[in-house]
Amino acid sequence: MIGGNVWLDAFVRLLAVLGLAILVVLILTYVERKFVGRIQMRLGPMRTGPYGILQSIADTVKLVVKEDLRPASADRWVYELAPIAAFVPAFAVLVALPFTDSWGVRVLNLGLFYVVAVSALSVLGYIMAGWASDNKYALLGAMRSAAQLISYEIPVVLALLALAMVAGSLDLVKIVEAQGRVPFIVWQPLGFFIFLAGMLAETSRRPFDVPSAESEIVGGPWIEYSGIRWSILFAFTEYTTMFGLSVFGALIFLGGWNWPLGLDLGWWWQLLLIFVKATLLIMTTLWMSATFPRLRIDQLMGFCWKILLPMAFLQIFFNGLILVYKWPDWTLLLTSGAALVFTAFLIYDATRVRAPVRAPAGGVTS
Amino acid sequence: MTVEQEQGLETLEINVNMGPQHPATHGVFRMVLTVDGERVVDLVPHIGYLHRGAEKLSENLDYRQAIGLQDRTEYLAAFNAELCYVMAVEKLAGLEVPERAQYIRVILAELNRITSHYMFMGAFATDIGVFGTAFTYGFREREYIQDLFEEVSGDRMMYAYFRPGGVAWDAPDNFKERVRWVCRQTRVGISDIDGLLTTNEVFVARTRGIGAISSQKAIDYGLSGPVLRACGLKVDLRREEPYSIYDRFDFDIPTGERGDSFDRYWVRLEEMRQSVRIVEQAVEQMPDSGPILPEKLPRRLRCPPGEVYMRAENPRGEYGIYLVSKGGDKPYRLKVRSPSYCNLMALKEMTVGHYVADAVVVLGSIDIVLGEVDR
Amino acid sequence: MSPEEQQEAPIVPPPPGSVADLFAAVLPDVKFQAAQGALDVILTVDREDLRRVLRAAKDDPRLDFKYLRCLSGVDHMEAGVEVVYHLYSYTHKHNVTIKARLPQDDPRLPSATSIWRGADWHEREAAEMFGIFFEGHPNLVPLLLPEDMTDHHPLRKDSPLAEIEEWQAERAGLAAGEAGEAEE
Amino acid sequence: MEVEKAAATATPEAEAKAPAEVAVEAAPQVMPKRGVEIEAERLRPVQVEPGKALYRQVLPGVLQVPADLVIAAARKSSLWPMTFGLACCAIEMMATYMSHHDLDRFGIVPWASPRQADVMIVAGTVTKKMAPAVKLLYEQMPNPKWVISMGACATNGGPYTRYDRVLQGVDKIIPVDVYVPGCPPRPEALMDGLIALQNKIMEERKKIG
Repeated sequence: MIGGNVWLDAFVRLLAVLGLAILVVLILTYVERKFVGRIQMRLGPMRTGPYGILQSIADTVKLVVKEDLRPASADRWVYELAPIAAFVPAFAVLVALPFTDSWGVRVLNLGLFYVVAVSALSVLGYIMAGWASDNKYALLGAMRSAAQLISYEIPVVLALLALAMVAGSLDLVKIVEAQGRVPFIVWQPLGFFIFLAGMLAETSRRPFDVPSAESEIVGGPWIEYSGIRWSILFAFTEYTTMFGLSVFGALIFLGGWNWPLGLDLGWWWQLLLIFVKATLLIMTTLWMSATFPRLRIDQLMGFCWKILLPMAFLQIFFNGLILVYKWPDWTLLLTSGAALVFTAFLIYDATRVRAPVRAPAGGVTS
Repeated sequence: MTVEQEQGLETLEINVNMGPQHPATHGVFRMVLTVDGERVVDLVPHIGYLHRGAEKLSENLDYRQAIGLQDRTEYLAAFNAELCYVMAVEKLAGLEVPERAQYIRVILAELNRITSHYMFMGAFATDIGVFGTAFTYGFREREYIQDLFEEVSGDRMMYAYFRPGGVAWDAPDNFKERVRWVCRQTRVGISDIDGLLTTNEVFVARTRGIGAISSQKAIDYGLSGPVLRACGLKVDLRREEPYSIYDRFDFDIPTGERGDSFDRYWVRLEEMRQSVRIVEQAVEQMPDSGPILPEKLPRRLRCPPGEVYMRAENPRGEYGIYLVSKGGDKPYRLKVRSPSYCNLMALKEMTVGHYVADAVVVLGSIDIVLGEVDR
Repeated sequence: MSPEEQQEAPIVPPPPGSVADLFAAVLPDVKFQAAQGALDVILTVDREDLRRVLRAAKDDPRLDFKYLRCLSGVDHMEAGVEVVYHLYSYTHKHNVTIKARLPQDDPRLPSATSIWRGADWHEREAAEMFGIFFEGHPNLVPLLLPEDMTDHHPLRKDSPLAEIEEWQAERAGLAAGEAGEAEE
Repeated sequence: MEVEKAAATATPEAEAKAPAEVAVEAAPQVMPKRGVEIEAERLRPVQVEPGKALYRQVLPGVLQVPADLVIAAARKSSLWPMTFGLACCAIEMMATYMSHHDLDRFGIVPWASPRQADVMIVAGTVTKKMAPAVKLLYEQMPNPKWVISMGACATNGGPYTRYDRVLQGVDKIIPVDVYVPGCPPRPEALMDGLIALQNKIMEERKKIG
């Protein structure tokens, strides 16, 4: 604590995390373009600075000095406040994350609960943006994002609940410590899969980028935004959420600052491990988003409600059984792994069946 | 009685305008969708944003100059369009095409079919939501073939290389080796695209059963090409009314079963493989040297009065040239029967009842070229 | 090419056993003028008979022309406007071209949209490009041209193209508001 | 599929009832005159408003020179074109984005919405029917914005210039910064045009709002 002043201390820590978030967003935009470029057999940015490393700074400066348009028919205050409403929850997630075993802005007893609850609030910003823009694409996008984000919250919550059962705590630090040398991804592969799907959905990444579907509704809620507001709403929120959730996933599933050999060299080592693991998750996200097509809205919801949700319940049931009867740990892996294989089969099977997707031509009710 | 009516709620159908500038409309096509929530209830296509009078202009150019406008009409498969046009002129003028020129034409036209389908693969996958990866895959392979086209004709897109009676100049010396190399490369490229898309669960889920049309309706609407073959009809003009020298090659006609978007994609993928087969056979049979134009070709080409409707199997379907001559060195009337134009007519039939996202997929699966739709 | 230089194609009778004979057998009371074109048999019929001929061509099992390949208009200046139907049968694998000549001052024709749905856009295009009026067409508004543009038929021979030089010069000197009149 | 059958059975009846069988009516329908006003409205050039740069009012004169330099450098390095393909040139434009040529090297990524775009590449023939849409898109883009006219058709109508419905160059309706010749221009030519635009941005950095 700095000078014994709680408020000053909190302020300094918040500033540090904000600086970190900005830095990470700048790096991520650059990394994404390079990484996706390499997947697509391109080079990515090359001309702005050596190997294009100044690219994201150039983008930022350009966006900041760009004209900030507001459509004449837009709802003024809702339109202007929507980016803030979208960004604040994304940033608030970072507040509760412990980056080492002793450093975070605030380490909460109910950290897991807090992160899950807060990260879902971004949807408010999207709905505000979609409604206020007075644009049909934006409205469609807002409706889609509302449906998607809220639906995917539920299996993710259940999967994390199952994990909390195994860890025996909702405190993120305690969860990390409970993992020890074997991260929870080993004991809970199904839970990790559900979390990954939920993370992709939360950050609107392919195959779940229905709200912003560029080839259908041209960016969704933020179609009318330009300049700085657009960069806050779109780039900043999206990448901050991605970073926050990746660190979160690294903490609870990938063992946080532990690693299998059990060596601990101090806070910088812990920080490095966290970032490496988060980077792994981010790269997986980028890789998937560069190669997958996009699901349709009904398939997206079907995947959530018909596959992920029952599987999450199943996971809770198994975990309860194992924990109550105190069966050995490897049964966790066995049950969860078997359930994951079964999920994979369900997904495979769903695309084999040719369901009649076409409604009668004469009009559709409900 | 639905819930809405019981509670006195009101549902509203809204009109969503897509285009003329929209990433999914492949140019300047515009469609107005009436949607009920996410379902499409009605669709009104608007075309003509690229109507630039190629038919009218052709009437004021002589027979050879008009080749250039054919390139620009069907700009994704310009060799195929040129081939159809020059065959129409040859039919009217009674020109015989030398053997070597025939083979050069067939090889280039089939390779152009492959490039066109590569373009389709990229655009279609992008419509479904792949973030440009399929596009770059397709374009990488397309560039190899375009390099060959440039070596032969001197231009990347607007070749103007076929002439009534043959081709403009002889192919380069290493033509055969280059074509063989391109064929090998193309086989790899096709399997890349195949691996990226065909078995992808999301891709299959998005295209299976979308935009299905029955074969009777397809014929009634005048559909042709891969869209028609996807309905299960084994029809291909190269086999039914063999033009040029297509009767000398052995190739299969891939067909679909359900006539949906996935079948259209699959038919095109298989067609690319068949095209490679045709090209490989043609390279083997092609004479190493020989004339490329008839000996007694007049400096100013005149056609005797008459008319012809020449049709050819283009990547998008039946490309027809209706050419009326009244003597003289200019076409009296040149009508292009463009396959995309006819295929687009069935868009409403295919789309209504699906989701908004599927409208984009259906449009992509028809594979329109706006230059050819609007002419 | 001036109208004097234009020549009409000589009429070559089609070989026996062609589609023309089939048509004569199916519709004995209709007057056909048959000719052999470069690829297909060309049948010229009167405007009054056209609808019956087209209907029979699609529905009669001997003809079975289920596929409308193309529908085009041709402006023959004083000799009238011609509408050309190119038909194909997938079952019998035969082709035919059916033509009807309309007078220049009264270009009316029954629509074929109720026979082949694919005729829809073709007819709209012919209507806007040549001023042909297809009776019974459900929605005969301009398709390729703007919808307000119904008096100008670009593919007619009496609407020539602009000369490049004078066109550009004329455009450069014009204010924007006058541009509309300048094109007339 | 059930729906398919229902629709298929519905059509023959509809066909029988179709009004095409009715007797030939008297005179052809009188079609209304083409709206001269509509046509003139279609071809009216856009009004270009100078941009209002906030930083110019805030910053003192001493800081403006380096600020101009930094901002112009950022702008030229991050030119986001609108995905706006009109005709044949659009294919070459796409080829320029793809792996062989890769405009992303220059920081140029296509963006679908005009609100987030900086430069409009008019790739293809602009017809008079399309002209209002082009103007609308130009007006929707936020300042500062640039236009590249790609290919002969966009520049002066190209091979189609003599036809009535084709606009004689996009510069008749919106201001153009760079013309790229060719029919269609090769990808290298488009890249050259974009580099020319970058140079122009650097040279005119004091004037751009």
